[in-house]
Amino acid sequence: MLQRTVPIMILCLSGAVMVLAYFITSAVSWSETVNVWFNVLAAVAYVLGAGNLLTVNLEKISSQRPGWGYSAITLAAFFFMLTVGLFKIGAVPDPAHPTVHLAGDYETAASPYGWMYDWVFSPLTSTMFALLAFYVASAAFRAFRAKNIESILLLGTAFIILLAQTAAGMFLTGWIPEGSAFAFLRLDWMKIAITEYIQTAGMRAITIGIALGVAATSLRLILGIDKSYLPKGGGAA
Amino acid sequence: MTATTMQRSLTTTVAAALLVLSQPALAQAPEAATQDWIRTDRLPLLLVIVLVASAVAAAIALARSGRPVKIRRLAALDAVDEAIGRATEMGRSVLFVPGIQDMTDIQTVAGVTILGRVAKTAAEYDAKLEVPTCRSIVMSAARDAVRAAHFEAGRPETYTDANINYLTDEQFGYVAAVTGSMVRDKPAACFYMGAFYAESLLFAENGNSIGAIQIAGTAEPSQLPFFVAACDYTLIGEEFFAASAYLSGERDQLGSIQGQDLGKLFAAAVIVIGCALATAGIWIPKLAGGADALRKYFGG
Amino acid sequence: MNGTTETPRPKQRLTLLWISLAALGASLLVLRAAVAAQADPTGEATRSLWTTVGVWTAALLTLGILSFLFRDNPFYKICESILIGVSAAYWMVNAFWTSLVPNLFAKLAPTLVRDTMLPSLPESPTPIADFVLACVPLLLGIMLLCRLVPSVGWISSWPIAMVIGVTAGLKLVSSIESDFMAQVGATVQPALAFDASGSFAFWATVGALVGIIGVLSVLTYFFFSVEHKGAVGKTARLGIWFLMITFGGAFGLTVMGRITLLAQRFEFLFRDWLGIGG
Amino acid sequence: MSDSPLARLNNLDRRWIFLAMGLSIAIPILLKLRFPEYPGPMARATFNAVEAVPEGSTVLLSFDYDPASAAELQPMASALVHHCAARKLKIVFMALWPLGKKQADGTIDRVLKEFHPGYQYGTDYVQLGFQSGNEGVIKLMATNVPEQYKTDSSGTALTSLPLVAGVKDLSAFKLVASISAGYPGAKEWVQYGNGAMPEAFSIVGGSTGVQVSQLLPYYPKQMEGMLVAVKGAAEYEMLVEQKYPVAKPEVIGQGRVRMGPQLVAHLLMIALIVLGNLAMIAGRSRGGAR
Repeated sequence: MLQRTVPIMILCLSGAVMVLAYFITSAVSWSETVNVWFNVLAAVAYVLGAGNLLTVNLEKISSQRPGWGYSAITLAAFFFMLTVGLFKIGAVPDPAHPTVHLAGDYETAASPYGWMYDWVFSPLTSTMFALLAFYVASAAFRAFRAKNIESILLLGTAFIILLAQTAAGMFLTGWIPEGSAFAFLRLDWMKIAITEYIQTAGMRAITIGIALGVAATSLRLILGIDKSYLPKGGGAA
Repeated sequence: MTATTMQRSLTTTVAAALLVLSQPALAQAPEAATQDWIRTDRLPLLLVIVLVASAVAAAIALARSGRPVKIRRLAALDAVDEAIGRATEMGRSVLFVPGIQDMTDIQTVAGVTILGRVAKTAAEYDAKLEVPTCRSIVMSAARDAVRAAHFEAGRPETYTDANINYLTDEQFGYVAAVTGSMVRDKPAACFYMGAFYAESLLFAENGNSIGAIQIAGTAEPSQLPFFVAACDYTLIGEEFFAASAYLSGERDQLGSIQGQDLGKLFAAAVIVIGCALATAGIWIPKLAGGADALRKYFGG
Repeated sequence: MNGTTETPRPKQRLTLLWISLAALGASLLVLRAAVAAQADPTGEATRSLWTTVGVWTAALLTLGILSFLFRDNPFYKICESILIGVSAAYWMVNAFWTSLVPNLFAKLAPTLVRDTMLPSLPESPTPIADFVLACVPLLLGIMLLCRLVPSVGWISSWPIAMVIGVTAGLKLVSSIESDFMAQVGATVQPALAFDASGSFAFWATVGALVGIIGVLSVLTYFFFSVEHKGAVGKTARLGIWFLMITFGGAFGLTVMGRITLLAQRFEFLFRDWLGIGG
Repeated sequence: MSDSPLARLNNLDRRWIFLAMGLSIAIPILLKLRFPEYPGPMARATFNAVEAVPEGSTVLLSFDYDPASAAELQPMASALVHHCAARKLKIVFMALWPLGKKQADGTIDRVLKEFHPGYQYGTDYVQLGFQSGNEGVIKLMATNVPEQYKTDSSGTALTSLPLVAGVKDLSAFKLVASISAGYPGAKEWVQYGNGAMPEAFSIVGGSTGVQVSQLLPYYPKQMEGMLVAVKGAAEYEMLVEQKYPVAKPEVIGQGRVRMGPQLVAHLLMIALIVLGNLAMIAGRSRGGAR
């Protein structure tokens, strides 16, 4: 009962309360309060995440599985960043309270934590992000093939937009007078027409569909019809 | 015994918290008394919510009463069994990515419920299922869901926590680790179900390069183009939310999908009537007022 | 199980290449730092030394990630390992200082937190209420951590149930309000358009019609309880076409931003690191 | 295998595509290639809107972005400031984003002081700086500028700065330009600035590529001109530089320099799509013959 019924009750009750709270004047701030709670909960949950990170990597190191050296690097980087961040090592003291070490600013470029952010974290993440430039190219080559009407529309639209994005578009069609009957052949015109009318309509319908999907999913959960989130059998580890 | 006391203490704490929460309101009681305690400005919204909710509830009730439930096939979901079967034959693993958001995003909740269904099939086939997560709480929820799936499949002994791991909260750190393990372990089937941002194409292109069958589902409109272009099957927006109900095969859940259709009918009706009124309003101003009122009601 | 003896030769050569590259970079680094220290005896040097080390670190890490495009290799794996460790810790530290300290510790023990961490923490007018409210997430957190103890592990599904319930409740309302209703309302518009002088506007009318038909046909595509046959099938097909144009357009519009990202990385490598093309 | 070369492209190692992409971005950066731009209607409308302001009038430039979007937006901001100064317009700078003030300061240093040394603080330009409040700032300025900004960014009272001493509300400006990376930005200026006094001034906006769809509905009715991302900046630069040349083109030519890799990479993408389809057709015709 404690393992199945209580969680369902908690879920139904908290869901229903949040729906009603939106309509009750004195309860409008509840969603903010709950948001703060969940941020704290997520912070506490890091104990689980960090624990898992440690277990997995320590296990790899101790059993000398292939690639254990990388696990050691991960752990070293993790503990270094965690230590300089939590203890604010090398932080710049707060001018108003120079005696309180932990009030210092640990995120400036002058502290080890800020240095790590500027020269390790940030270049790594932004280069990872920048890899997308390569993948859009390979995806365009591979996936934009005119196999049927649907794919012709997909690649045709992408083609028009790509052309219109650069000077090539104006070079090719810029000579068509703007006020003329053929102005719709101008690439810049086509780009605006596609984004403003067709894309807006498509995105609107997708959004309406998603909203209904979210609502139905929420209802399935609140009404206790979808119970797939519940654990079954023995204790969790 | 400990559980009951814990539960009792929980109830008292929650009650105390609720009391405290309402305190600011009590403090302002003199003015509050003269004010509405209900947000009357939000009543139109309440009406629409009740309408949508009752449509879903009615569809569920109808399904329960034994009325046949017909749902069109979703190719992406029919491919789930095939993809896992193929992975089993090839002796390779199955990768499931539940998005990069926390459980506070309903897409992640939907992703984890789909994970449960996928895990059940994987357990039946005895395929290895890898679930890297970007959040600690998602890791916990995913472990619960996969363990439950193994129980349902009648193979609790094959479950292990070891394949469901937290990596890092950082979007691109997570991507680096998952794409790295993709090219090393070469899973034969990749599922991307949840909230995705820029990483969608990074996953999909790397998955393609290792020859995996890729099935994606997300309600993040900006990432749909990349999944549609680069994956074998994509659940688009609403289809993604219908997927977990569809895969469950339960009458109640399938009924709720029909409820969603009623909601779309309602939306289409409002749009048709509204546009007709607005068009007629070009000549008959009174009707244009009707269209304006409709638009205003919906906050458009 | 000793994998190294079976490692193919080309891989070893590649590793050697990376190691020698790294060694070369490091020696250049030391050289440059030494020159910098000599040229600037005022103490500014330490600062610029760290910036130099930083630029070099960032450049090598950038190259390491880019090397993944060629193939998976030790250099990438090192970058990946560093990134996982650093970023996991980064978000944990972030959560500690922005969430745990101000929203939990400061509520549970305000005096202690004021003395040790947040001297500027204001006095709360309702300390007891704050304390009780802060106990809720603490309790939820403890219950979640119960999963570390097998005998009471089941209790961890309670806070997860609460998170899911609250999310479901909040999203039910917000999706209907800001997505469903707002988008339906925005679609309501006249299907014919006339310009200011009262004459028929052809393209604006086409645009309005496309907008309305597009929304309706895509909605038809999303119908689940009707097979896509006959008139419904044709409308759904039109809906798919709208979707494909939408996606194609979005794909094309995203490319520019992605190229900017890569251009910025290259600019960093060329200008800040190699000092060319500035 | 005796496949035709085109059909063999179907099995192309994607690393060749990566290499081509890398080169198409790296080479234009290294060589600082600048290609001619063909100004589109939006850029020309923006240019004309600034040209239409009578000489000696005051314009308001709102810097509503931060360093993260500077790559996309700084080129157009620089060109806009140069354009206004070349037309001898008085400029009032402000920011709705906390870091926007820094961006404006940088632009003043690099463009105004560099190319227009005659511009005097207080009489020719004023930096109001950042104030929090998002669209609230605009709303209050629409009725009462001195109430929102009692001093400029360095604490000098507005009454002692001749340029803004007499300013009551937004109608004192003939043109308002918002270079914006999101909320609050050009959209809010249209809704709350233009909405309050539709006839008093014209609005032009600069936007990032991502959020352009939010602004499209307002162009060209409420917003007379609009510059979109680096591309819009490059086109606008072209127009400005043709009429008002500068000694150091690298400052006012940033948009076009940044468009170099964009043009080459976009053309590469287009070529890839064409190649992919040719390869498919070539492969298919062989398949059909078999």
